[in-house]
Amino acid sequence: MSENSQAAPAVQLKTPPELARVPLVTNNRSLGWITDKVSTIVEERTGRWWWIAFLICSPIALMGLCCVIYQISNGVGVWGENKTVGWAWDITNFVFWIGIGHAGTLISAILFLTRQKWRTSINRAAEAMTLFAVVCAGIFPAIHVGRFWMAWFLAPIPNSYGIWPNFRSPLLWDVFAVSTYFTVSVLFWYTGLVPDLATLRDRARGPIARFIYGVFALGWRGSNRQWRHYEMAYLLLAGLSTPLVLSVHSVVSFDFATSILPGWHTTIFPPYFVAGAIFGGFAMVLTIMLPARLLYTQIDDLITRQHVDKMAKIILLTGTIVGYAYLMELFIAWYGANPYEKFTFFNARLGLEGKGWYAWSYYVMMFCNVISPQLFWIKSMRTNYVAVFIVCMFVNVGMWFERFVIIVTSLAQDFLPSSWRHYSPSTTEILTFVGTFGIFLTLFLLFMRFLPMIAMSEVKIVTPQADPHHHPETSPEAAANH
Amino acid sequence: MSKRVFFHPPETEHGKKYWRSVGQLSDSPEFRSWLEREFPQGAAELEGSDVSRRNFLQLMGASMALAGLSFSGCRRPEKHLVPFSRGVEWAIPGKALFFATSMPSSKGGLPLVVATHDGRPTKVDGNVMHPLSKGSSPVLAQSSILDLYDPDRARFFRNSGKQVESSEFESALGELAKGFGDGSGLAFLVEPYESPTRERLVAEIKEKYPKARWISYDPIGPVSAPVYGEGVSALPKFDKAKVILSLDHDFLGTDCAGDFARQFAAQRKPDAKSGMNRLYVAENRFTLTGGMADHRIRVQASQIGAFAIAIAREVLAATKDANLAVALEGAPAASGAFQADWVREAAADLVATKGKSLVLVGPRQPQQVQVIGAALNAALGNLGKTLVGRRSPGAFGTVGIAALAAELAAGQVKALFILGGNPVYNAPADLDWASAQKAFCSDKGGVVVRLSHHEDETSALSTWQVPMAHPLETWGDTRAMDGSYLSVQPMILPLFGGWSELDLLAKIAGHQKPEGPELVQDTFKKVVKPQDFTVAWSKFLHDGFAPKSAGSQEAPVELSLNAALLAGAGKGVPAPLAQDAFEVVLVEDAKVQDGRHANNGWLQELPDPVTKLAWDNAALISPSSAKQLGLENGDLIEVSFQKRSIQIPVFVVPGHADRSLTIPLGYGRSFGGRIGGRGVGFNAYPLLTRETPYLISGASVRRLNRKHPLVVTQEHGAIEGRGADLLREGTISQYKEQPDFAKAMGLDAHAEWAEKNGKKTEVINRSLYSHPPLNDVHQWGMTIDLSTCTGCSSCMVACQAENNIPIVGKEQVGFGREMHWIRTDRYFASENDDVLEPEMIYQPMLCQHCESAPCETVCPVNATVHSEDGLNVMAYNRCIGTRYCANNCPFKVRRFNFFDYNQRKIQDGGLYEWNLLSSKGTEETVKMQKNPNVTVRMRGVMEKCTFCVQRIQEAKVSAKVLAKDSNHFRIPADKFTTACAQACPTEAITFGDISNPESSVSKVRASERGYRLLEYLNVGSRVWYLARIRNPNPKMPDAAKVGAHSKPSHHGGGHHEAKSHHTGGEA
Amino acid sequence: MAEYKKVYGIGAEFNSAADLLHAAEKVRDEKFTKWDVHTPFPIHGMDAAMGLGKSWLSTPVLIGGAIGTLTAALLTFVPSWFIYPMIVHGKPFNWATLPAFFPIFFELTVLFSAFSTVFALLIMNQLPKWYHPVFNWDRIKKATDDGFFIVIECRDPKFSETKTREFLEGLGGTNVTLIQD
Amino acid sequence: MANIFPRGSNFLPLKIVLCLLVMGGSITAGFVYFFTNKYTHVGYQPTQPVPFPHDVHVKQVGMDCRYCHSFVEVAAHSNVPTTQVCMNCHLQIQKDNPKLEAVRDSWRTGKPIQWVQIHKTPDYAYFNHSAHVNRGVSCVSCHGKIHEMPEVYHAKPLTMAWCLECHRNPEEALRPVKEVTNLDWQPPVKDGQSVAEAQRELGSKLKKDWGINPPDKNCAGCHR
Repeated sequence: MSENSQAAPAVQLKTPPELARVPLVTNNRSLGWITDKVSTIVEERTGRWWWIAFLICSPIALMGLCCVIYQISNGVGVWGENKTVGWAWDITNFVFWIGIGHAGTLISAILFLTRQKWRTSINRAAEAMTLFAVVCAGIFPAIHVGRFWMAWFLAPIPNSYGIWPNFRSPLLWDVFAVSTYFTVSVLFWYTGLVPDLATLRDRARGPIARFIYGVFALGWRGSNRQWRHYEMAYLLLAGLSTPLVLSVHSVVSFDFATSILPGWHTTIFPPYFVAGAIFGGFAMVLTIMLPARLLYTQIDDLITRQHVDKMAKIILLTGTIVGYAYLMELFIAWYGANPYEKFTFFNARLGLEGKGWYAWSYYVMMFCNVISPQLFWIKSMRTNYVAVFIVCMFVNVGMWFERFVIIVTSLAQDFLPSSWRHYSPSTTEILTFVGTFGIFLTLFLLFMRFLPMIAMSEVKIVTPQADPHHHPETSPEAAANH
Repeated sequence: MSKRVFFHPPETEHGKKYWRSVGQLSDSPEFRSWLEREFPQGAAELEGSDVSRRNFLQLMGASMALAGLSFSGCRRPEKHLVPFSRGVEWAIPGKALFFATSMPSSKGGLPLVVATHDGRPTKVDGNVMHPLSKGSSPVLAQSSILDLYDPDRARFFRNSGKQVESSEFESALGELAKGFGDGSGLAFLVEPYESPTRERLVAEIKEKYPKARWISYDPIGPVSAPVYGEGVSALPKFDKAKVILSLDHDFLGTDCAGDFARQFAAQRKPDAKSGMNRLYVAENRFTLTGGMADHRIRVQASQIGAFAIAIAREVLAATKDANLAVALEGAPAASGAFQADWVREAAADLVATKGKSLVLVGPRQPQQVQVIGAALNAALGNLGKTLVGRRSPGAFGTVGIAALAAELAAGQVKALFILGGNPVYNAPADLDWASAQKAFCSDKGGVVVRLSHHEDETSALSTWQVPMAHPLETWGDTRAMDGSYLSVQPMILPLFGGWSELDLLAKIAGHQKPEGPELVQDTFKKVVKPQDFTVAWSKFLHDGFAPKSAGSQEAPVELSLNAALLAGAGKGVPAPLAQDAFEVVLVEDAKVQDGRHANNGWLQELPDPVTKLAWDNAALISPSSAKQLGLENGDLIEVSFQKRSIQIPVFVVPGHADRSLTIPLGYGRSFGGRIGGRGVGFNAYPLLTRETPYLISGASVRRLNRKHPLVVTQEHGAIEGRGADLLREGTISQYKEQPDFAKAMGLDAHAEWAEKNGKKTEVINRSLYSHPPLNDVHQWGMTIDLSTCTGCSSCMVACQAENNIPIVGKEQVGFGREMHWIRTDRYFASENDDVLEPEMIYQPMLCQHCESAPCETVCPVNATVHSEDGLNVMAYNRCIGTRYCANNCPFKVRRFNFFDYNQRKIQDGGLYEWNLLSSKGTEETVKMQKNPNVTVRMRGVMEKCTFCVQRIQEAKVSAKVLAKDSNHFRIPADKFTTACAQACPTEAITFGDISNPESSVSKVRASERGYRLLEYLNVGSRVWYLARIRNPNPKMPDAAKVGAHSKPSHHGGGHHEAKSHHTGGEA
Repeated sequence: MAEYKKVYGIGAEFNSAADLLHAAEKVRDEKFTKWDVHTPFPIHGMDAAMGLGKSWLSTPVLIGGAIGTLTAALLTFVPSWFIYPMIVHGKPFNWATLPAFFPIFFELTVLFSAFSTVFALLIMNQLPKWYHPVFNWDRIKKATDDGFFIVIECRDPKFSETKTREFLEGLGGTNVTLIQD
Repeated sequence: MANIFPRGSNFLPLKIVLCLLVMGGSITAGFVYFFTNKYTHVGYQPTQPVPFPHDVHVKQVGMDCRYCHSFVEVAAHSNVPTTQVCMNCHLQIQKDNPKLEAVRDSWRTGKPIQWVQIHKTPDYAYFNHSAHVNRGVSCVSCHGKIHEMPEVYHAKPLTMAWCLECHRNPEEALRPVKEVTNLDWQPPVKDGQSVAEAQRELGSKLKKDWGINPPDKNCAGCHR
């Protein structure tokens, strides 16, 4: 927030138009306008499309839950796994969703610390998306265990066995990492929500709305003595979330990196997974936001081409990092001269000598994650919503396949050829995964309906009016009009 | 403190029915005398509601979920301790008792020792004392225990279908007997196996009814009359033979009872004083014997004769033997169909070792081939040396089954007794026995009395159905392959009140149905003629066999060629196949034999040793023939010959002869059995006729455009160039030259080796940190000798029986979820992926009990950790089933209970009904087999080989009990061993305390051949494999093949490169 | 409004962040202590303008984090090193193998700090406080929209109903209102 | 009046927090106390078909445990005596004591007496009596002062944690083997020594001499 002081003088020096900052909120909107536009999304009657979407998504979510119940009551056997491929779609989906769950916190924390002001209009939705993604992710490790009802053994609580969990198991690290990540994200998200809830409270017409928003607004009254601590708290939470968001996917990657399985046993995993997570996360954010933006035309001026452009750049960057990781794996496999490693990467994954059972999945991954984002070198592509949307779709698919490749191909063909075993998913397995999308979208629809999709108070800060030294005639667009 | 009112629970008939005390089991004089005795020691204890004793092992399920939170008290179920009212002698609750007995079989009885827990036989093993088998127990012996508890066994006496009391049958039998007269209307269809008592009874009956017909039929028995004269059988002496040529004779597999394996294996140990023997094999399909061969050649079964002739010609040239000349007269000219140098050198080798060589011809080969084989042995001077004769009075078939069929039709027979067997299912197809028997019963008004284990195809068409008692339920006797006299004693009273064959014969002979061992005792008196009967008899029961000399038909008889047969034998051998015609070979199945074991779940789930097929049979075909016909695994074909045809899926097997189909018999049964009774496999008997009992030359094969799902437990057979790491092999000369050649192969070539007097001992393991001490006095370890492992898979079944391993059914095996703790990996290995003539190599794979086990660190709940005595232990009740450990196991030996395999039934066609809605619980009888010392695992937990930790604990405890207040609690060397090691017919597996220099395992481990799998991972496994040593003949064309797959490859490098190209053997 | 009601303070509205900032400076210079400004978003420089220092929220967070690390250390070491040592993967329990526990150290540290941040924030801002006198002033609603307000409490020693009112009007405040309690 | 919530609402948070603390605390405490074997098992004393008084048989008659529990030294189970064992004496003694009707009945009919099981380990825990009694662990260690019980009840929790206490420091329980069935045995106490100290001293000596090393890390010691 401190940057305006520098920005303003720069403007006063009559910046040539081409260097002028494109405003984050276009058309010089007033504060009231922002409040109005964002709040009305919640206040107005729900559009028909919302009901249609909801009636499509919620049954899917329900089906997902039914699959889970079915699986728990009958046994893991209803999935397609076998003695060799002990993990397949379950953990693939887990890592996939966790990855998606990274964008939100990244946007709200890291971009906050790096003073990327454009984040303000997307962070609320992105964070919400994070939470819902983590909820979906959490389902899989929970139900993939053979004896769900015994999962409490994971908790380090005193018991009549006098026996404790194994704190060296990456799986236990996961338990800690994921639960921490979820909790902290919730806190961060809610803290950010409080001022906006207050806004809704004060605008609310109906008594019920007023009551509910009132309760959750905690009696926020925007007094500066509150803002003072509030800003500090927000800063600290951002500071805590930043290493956290990096750690979570690193820990998840330890599940594989600490094992001895060729294709898992790879030191590059932590950075590679984090990059991949950001990559996939941003793709998902865009996949969600672009349609939302179409549906709520009033927020056009808040989520602008510039936002999309910036996110596309990040996708391009992270996508390239991931591509580098892929190639580096291959190089190390070759350079390491370990026949088992070599086989995994060159035969099983690249499918040399026609020995890769799942080679096709590797190429799907390569195309989606490495080739398709290269489109974003072109500016027109970055700002073309349709193109961006399509690429993001590819990335979503690609990132799922990345995890599939890592988990299934490595397991299916490992050390002893005698234990090699094909794997194919069962219907239940597939439906469970589809179900999680239902859960994810349902939650997001509810969020759009009942909570401010855009962090109003934060957006207001980045408007010119927010600057106490602001003078109408030197407002950015004035400068641009010269 | 809750006072609870006590109610007697209603006594469940169910449980009572099965419960037999050890005392009762042999309703013996001792038992009765005990009743009078005043203060008998002891009691047996029933715990829990009396159906499910504690030892009947309620599944862990509920009690575990509760105990998790120590909840159980809140709703603690009222359990009862139910002691006997009168103590039972020498029964100690929870302690196993061991009894010697044996199992009659057409190939010779198997001497066994059976463990019983509180009167329930639970485990069968070989009888260590027996001179021939020396404690080895083949698959069928191991699996027999499950037959005993088969819930589908015949339970009722039936008169033309409707259930009657046994008494009714007895009276009816009496009535029937009146009409026998001189027995002209009387016929007995029996199975060929040796039993002095049966022979005695038969003799009596023959006296009583001289005209009675006696037919013995065995669809998979020898097809020709014995070539050394009636009642004389030839017994190979592998301990004497240096060079062995097997012509389609699977003496390590289906063609022998299994006793010879050990004798043979003793000669395969490279360190044996006498040196290694050498095995040549000519066969159309891979058999276990072929797998062990030093030189193997693919020959169509129908061409074995021609091949024998080719060999014979060479031998004749060398020996100028007269008989051989006679035999070869008029034999078809050499076709050159067989690799000339192969034949020449093999023959030369045989001649070179005259008197110490041995030629074996498959018992199913036609007579002419047998004769040539005999002539060869004679010419090589092996008769009486490596081949000794013995008289086997077993065979008393006066009339063939064909003649019997005719007589049934002609109405000359009034009453037919079918004792065992299953003619309706497996009689030659051209007899159409089914309709013959039906007509006989209905139109001819004849009576068929059937004694059988199952109410099967034949029972359905019989007048009287009598449930047959299992050998473990009856008194009896039999002879082993070598003729030694074996005892058969009951472990438990007949579960379903069945009769033994002896019981029935006794009734017919006019005796009372024996209550106890009387009958056998009489025989014993006659046969053994003991001075002191009581002593001799109890010794007989205790040892399980009579001392040599006495009455056992072991006195060797002179083997002499039968001149009559000799002449023109060469002419009679099967002609070469017409171009692009197929031969079909009907072989005994390695698991279900002629189909009698079809309902045995362990056998159905046990993968076929060679094909690794489970729950099915298939027409085996060579890769090239398959390509020629455009066939893939599972494609259905129609095999037809002379208007008879069957449909069956094909399965491509490397090393199979071209234009040859091998079809195992015994599948496609159609009786009520839940496991294999319906819809498992395909029935090949329709092709088995009088003329073609084994070989069908010129069958036509048509491809149907349908598939049948075949399930295998091993999808991938190629070694993928990892032979140098996983399967190390070398020739004997290479071994002699550089004994530690196997140490630094593959990746281990790069490792740093500790050396002791110039020999590599073990890899120096550099570790960042000090490992926690494994500080128990005992340290457990295992060695597996790849040179002697034949891949018979006996260990798998032994493990299954010992460790309560469930079967999961065909569907689940298809998913790749079979539960075997130990598996025999079968590789088809060759330098280049040559699938036509590869080596077949076996590698038993079980938990390696790594000292730093990758599975342990990843378990989030400490369910699998390490014990101080070096075991990788698995606490089922702690496991939550993340499967992470299995993923991180480089050997993939961990098994996961994807469903409640112990809680729900296997249904038709081996489908496991996992669904919640399906009925819960297993058969009471099946529970009775369970080993009370091993937890029955529930759904969702991981399990794996424990090195039979229950045996370890038992040994430890008994050592401590003896130690009392001293510190001498160390277990003596080789006090016990694991189930797999105990069962192994070739002693390939050795288990014991590696910290004890006395133990045999430490001695074996000292061998330079020892290596550990994936040493480079530094997991420090506790299982050492001994490199496979072969003894090829350097002059043979294919000599270079041995060890080719494990030649130190590109990454091998190192000094051993040059040395390892040796292919020489010792001669 | 009912006259007998207790007075809470006097509020004035300003029409831009800039005006509010300048007004606040004046109020500060007048040595008022019991007063506050209400804005839809934190205004840069307002803390200085009100004469408030840097927030001391970070202190409890530091403590919380430290406790988190300690808890993690105890949680991991005490069971797996002392209470129930096991032989797992042939790994010893000594400082050399410490890194295996770092992930849990880290996670718990973050978790505890995050919680202490949020709870400290609530306590220091005395939230939740659903009832507050300023809400009695209807215009204050705009404070969460686009209004800028100054409220001077009557608890302030320098407070006098008339003078303060004039003072605020002097600063350019509109809708100067007496807020009842 | 624009306030949505009454003044009192400001005290709610405090009240809620306090409430939660109290409830949470009591629930945990309750759980810890009521849902452990200490509460649920200890003191379990069902009514037996025959009210067998251990105190009479041991204290008055002076019988040894092993007269009835004859296999305790050789088998994993400690067997419950057969009716016959009871009748050995009760053919003469207390011939027509009505309490013994069930025994005589069982003797006549051959139907077993169904005692209610009190001490029970879960199916997956394999406890072996012989391993303990032969190595100086007394009956009293697990069954309590059973020789003074007019009717048997569950004296010790028998939880895994409880087993481990002793498996980790066996010296607390070891005694000379011949004293195992002497439930009143006390370690020889030197002056100035408490019984516990004496026990520890003797125990550690025996532990050393006999090489006692009970499975404390080895799950397979009890779970197979």
